[in-house]
Amino acid sequence: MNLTTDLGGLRLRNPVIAASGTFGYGEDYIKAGDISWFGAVSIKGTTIAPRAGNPPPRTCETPSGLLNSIGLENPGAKVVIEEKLPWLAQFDVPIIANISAESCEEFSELAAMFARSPHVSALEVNVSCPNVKAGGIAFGTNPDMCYESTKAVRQVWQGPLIVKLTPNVADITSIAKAAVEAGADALSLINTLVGMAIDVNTMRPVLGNITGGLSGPAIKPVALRCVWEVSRAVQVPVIGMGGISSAQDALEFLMAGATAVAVGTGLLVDPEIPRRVTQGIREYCEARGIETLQEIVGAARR
Amino acid sequence: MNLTTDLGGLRLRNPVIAASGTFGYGEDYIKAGDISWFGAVSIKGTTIAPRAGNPPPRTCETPSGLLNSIGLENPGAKVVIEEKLPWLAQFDVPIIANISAESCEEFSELAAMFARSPHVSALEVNVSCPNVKAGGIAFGTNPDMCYESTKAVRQVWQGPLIVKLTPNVADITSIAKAAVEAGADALSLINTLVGMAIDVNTMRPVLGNITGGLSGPAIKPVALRCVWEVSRAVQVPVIGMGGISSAQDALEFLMAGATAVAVGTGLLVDPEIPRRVTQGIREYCEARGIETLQEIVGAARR
Amino acid sequence: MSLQQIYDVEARIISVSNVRGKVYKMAIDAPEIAGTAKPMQFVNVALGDSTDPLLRRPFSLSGIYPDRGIIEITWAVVGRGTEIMAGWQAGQSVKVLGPLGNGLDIANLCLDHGLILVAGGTGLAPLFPPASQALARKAEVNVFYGARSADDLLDTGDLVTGCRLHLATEDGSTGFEGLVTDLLEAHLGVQGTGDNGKPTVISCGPKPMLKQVKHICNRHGFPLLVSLEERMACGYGVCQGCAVPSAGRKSGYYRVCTDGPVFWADDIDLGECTR
Amino acid sequence: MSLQQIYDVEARIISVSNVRGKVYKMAIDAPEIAGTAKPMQFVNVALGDSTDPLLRRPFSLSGIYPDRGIIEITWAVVGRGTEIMAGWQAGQSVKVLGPLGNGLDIANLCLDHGLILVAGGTGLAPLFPPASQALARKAEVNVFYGARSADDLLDTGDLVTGCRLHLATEDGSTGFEGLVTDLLEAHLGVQGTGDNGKPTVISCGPKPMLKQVKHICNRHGFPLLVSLEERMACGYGVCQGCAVPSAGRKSGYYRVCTDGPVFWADDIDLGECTR
Ligand SMILES: Cc1cc2nc3c(=O)[nH]c(=O)nc-3n(C[C@H](O)[C@H](O)[C@H](O)COP(=O)(O)OP(=O)(O)OC[C@H]3O[C@@H](n4cnc5c(N)ncnc54)[C@H](O)[C@@H]3O)c2cc1C
Ligand SMILES: Cc1cc2nc3c(=O)[nH]c(=O)nc-3n(C[C@H](O)[C@H](O)[C@H](O)COP(=O)(O)OP(=O)(O)OC[C@H]3O[C@@H](n4cnc5c(N)ncnc54)[C@H](O)[C@@H]3O)c2cc1C
Ligand SMILES: Cc1cc2nc3c(=O)[nH]c(=O)nc-3n(C[C@H](O)[C@H](O)[C@H](O)COP(=O)(O)O)c2cc1C
Ligand SMILES: Cc1cc2nc3c(=O)[nH]c(=O)nc-3n(C[C@H](O)[C@H](O)[C@H](O)COP(=O)(O)O)c2cc1C
Ligand code: FES
Ligand code: FES
Repeated sequence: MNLTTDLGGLRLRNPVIAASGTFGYGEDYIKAGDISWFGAVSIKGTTIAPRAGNPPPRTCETPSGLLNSIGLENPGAKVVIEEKLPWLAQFDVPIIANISAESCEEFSELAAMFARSPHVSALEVNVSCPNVKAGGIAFGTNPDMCYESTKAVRQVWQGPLIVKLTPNVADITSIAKAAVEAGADALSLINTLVGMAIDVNTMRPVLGNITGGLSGPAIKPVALRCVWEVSRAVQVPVIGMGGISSAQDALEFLMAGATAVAVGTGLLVDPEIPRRVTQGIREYCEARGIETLQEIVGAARR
Repeated sequence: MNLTTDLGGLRLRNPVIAASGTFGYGEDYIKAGDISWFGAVSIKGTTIAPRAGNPPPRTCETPSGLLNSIGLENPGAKVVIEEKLPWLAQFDVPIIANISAESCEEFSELAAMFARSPHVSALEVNVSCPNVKAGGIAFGTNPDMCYESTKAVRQVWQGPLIVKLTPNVADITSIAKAAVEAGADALSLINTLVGMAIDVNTMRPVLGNITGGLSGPAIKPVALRCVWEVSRAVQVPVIGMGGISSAQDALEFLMAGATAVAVGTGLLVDPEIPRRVTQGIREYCEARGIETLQEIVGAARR
Repeated sequence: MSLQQIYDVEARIISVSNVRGKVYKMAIDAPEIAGTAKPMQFVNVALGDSTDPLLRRPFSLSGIYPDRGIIEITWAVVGRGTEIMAGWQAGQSVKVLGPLGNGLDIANLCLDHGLILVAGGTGLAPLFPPASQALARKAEVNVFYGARSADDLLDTGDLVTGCRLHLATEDGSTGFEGLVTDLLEAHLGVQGTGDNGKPTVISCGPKPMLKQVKHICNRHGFPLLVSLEERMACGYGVCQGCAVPSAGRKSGYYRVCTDGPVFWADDIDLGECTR
Repeated sequence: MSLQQIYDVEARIISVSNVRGKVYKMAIDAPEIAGTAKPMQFVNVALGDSTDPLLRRPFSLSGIYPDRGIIEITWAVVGRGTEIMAGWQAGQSVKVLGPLGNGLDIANLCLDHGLILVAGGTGLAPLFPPASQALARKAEVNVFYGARSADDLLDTGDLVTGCRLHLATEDGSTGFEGLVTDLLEAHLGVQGTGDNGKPTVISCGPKPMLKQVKHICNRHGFPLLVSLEERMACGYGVCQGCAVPSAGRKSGYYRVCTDGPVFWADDIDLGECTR
């Protein structure tokens, strides 16, 4: 059975990707899990300057979900490009560089920096981070801003360009179309939903940053709906994510129209998930005589 | 301890409300639960003409959540006003009439019909139903449309006017402000998030209507965040709902800024919830020497 | 105020046993429910404190013992909820909401020409109580019961003695080899039916079986009651989730949980039903 | 490819026992972890198949037995996860990820002037292994251990014989009546400390206690290691959720799960820590 898939020029051995922010730059993952089960890995959201991130507490468990307010803690693009990527490249898994910025100029500068690295297989433009004040999600809730930021990256980056969208909008297809018009080769969806929790004993918000991003199985229905809507509205491939922790979850996303899937929160609970998901997809297909992944992609829409 | 609360002129004995669509018109609830534990009840979303609703399956369980695509099945305003409300009124619990329409004219006509009933304590304008094609959620995702529909109701209804908002927007405060400007006395939030599920065996969407509304504990973090944002942005009271099934859940909403709370999906799982929530709030307050509900409302913001 | 007819009880489990294969049976100490339940009503069983799984699960009463205050349910493990239940043990407590649904008023049925029960798989469970009530009224009770194989059959020993049991399995491991509806047709072909003397038929099981039973009954002019299953959220009438398309006079949908689960076959549109 | 140092094992539970009150202890058959774990490392324990609760729960290794391939954890029931674990039984299997965290390299510590361990509540659990390793190196080990009351104490019988145990309870039900830090100060006051001969101190427990211990150690010039707890999502370094503010040379945050849980007290800012 052929599990390869294509994301706007980026060919993957199998459709399971490590979601940005739940894999770091691989150094710690590699000690607990087997990186070769990934079709590609998306690194932690990286900015030009190093960021210390938000004050703790940064996570809070919710019913079937996780709130996080990491706040894009990262060592800055220079360190990532000079130290992290060359090390990560040794494992021969395509690297997707997830980038975040506060302006179009910054996006373009950041993309240009990564364009000079020989280790980046694709860029993932994060216009959907709910945990930073300036920039972040603002780019992803307005079609024009999404267009401009995508365009800024497109002009300096020739390789596969992925734009990562937020579900915190009334009509995700309009944002998706803007990204595609500006030159996106693929779309990642979804990033987290904005949420919060309150500690009734202290009467204070649980997270140091007050609000955070909701991920995990709780958001799967919303994510599936976004993939369903967007994959009908645009011609480019979609990477589906949000609550995937089993082959069955992944199959739902593929059938909804995703060309590949990413596992985020699932990796935090269980570093073995990519193997289980990949093997499970294979078993499902083989039991039904399905020979290529493409036969499943969008199957629920036919 | 004083549990009374005030929703823009509507005084409640206690802050726990039956959410619209999970209580019907009371006939069936009354057989399983004790209606007197509610501070008020919101009836099933009602339209001018009877509606048969969407094709089955209409529900699907998700991780800590429920997808529904009922599609506003209801017998129409005439039957509700002539048969359902007079019966329900005997229990002496304030009745909130939840209304849904496809145009401002319809909203105004519907409001006028309910205005003639002596049994309606408040109107709840549903500009957030994800399960009907025309109208529904469209009114709730655009500030201007929200303003117009609220205004249409305001012009024919003098009593307490509640507008029920959807979380499926980028900025819920802008919609909230529009509703208040148009004369809303209170806001209900949140209605369901749009979601879907796929059956990997049949390779088809589970719901007959393909997409549905996600409710239950899974959405609680999103709902809390909406209450937090909106209650800071407007001066009118907010009814918080989304995943409440315990006193602790309810307290989180009150502390986030809600003046009352509603229980939806929780009622489906457990008709006894209003008693448990009300008693639990009382115990919490008494253990801490809190004498009025108002001391808790918005406590996490101070 | 409440007009309580449905009880939300925290009840003690008296016993849980594995009937065979994936089929389990549980007796619960619930006097309020046992004292008021009618045949073919059901209960909604809470799975625990976790919100995943979230909803209660509906199960027909396979036994109602008002004198002892006990109800019994019988189920097959098909997913997470039924799997969790299979791990329960005597002595534990369980939250049960019931009795739910319209149930069957056996006194209102014409049993002069006998009662035919047609069941598939776990569909036999709700038919134990009506079988025993019909026999108590001295009616002739014929039970046609089919399953994939002998391993999937419920404990037919729970059928009150006096019923005539006709077994079918698809793989022929017990009884007639083939579908229970084929066995029913064969039986009716031999017996003949004439113009008068039409037995009442009650059927419960998978949708394709129900359709075929309806087809057979229509041909013979037998009045047919079917017990339906549909995905349920509340089970007690407030959510309108369990819609089943109507046929005949009413347009729109019925709710399986309150209008049913027992319907005259002519009142509902089995064709459009899901599952 | 993988550079496996952390094992995700499906392990058999050897025993679960209720130490006292809300405190439980569990032995797990996990040779990979037992064979490689260092003192003061921890494991992340999966709670089951449900997604509510979703995350694993971190627990320090209160016992490491490489020869028998066994690890042990000790916990207090404080919420849903620890409650679920209290219901587990010998023979069940459990998913455990570990060993996690930096742990303690006892060989690198100066033990010439003895080791002082200061623990509060369940904070004693991770100190059993270093206590026994230090004693094996012939160091003098003084253990100051406090809890609210006798009911909240761990099984101090698990402390290897040879340690000098100083007990304090807030209600005076056992040992010194008062805070363990008061007992420590009293002890140091009597003993005197002089200019040289500074024992190494390791402390684990609630944040206010740690702050007080840091204060005392600063005054006496004792080197202090603290073991921290912070809300964790992954426990193995990928999510950056377990941030603790740094002090001294590094700016920003450390990750408790990989940079810690053991830190030199001077490297972190206990003041700003939550909890
Ligand atoms: C009125 C009524 C009476 C019932 N009586 C019995 C009985 O006596 N014995 C028995 O074994 N089963 C009975 N069922 C079916 C039983 O409720 C389901 O098998 C059970 O809810 C499945 O739960 P699960 O968590 O194991 O499966 P899930 O993991 O939720 O689902 C597994 C499979 O079961 C299907 N399913 C889920 N819920 C329902 C439902 N409410 N109705 C039909 N199919 C469903 C799903 O589509 C899926 O294919 C009855 C159902 C109804 C509506
Ligand atoms: C490195 C490390 C080692 C630990 N070792 C032990 C140990 O040996 N024995 C022991 O009893 N406990 C230990 N803990 C704490 C233990 O992990 C928590 O008590 C447990 O996760 C609570 O789970 P719960 O589901 O019962 O509680 P929840 O319902 O999740 O929460 C109950 C309370 O515990 C707090 N809490 C939840 N998670 C954590 C956490 N990760 N750290 C601190 N507080 C938390 C919450 O804020 C809440 O107040 C350790 C924690 C860490 C980070
Ligand atoms: C702890 C954490 C950190 C994250 N950091 C990033 C990030 O830096 N950049 C990004 O684009 N998405 C980030 N995300 C979002 C995930 O990549 C993913 O889109 C989202 O969590 C939904 O998938 P999941 O439910 O599988 O986690 C983060 C998610 C989590 C849980
Ligand atoms: C089965 C079902 C039907 C609903 N019908 C309506 C409706 O008719 N009108 C409305 O305003 N909201 C309706 N809702 C939304 C609820 O009132 C509530 O806003 C939402 O479910 C979130 O609360 P919960 O998580 O407590 O269910 C419905 C929800 C459910 C689950
Ligand atoms: S299941 Fe809720 S109305 Fe039938
Ligand atoms: S808990 Fe994830 S990095 Fe520490």
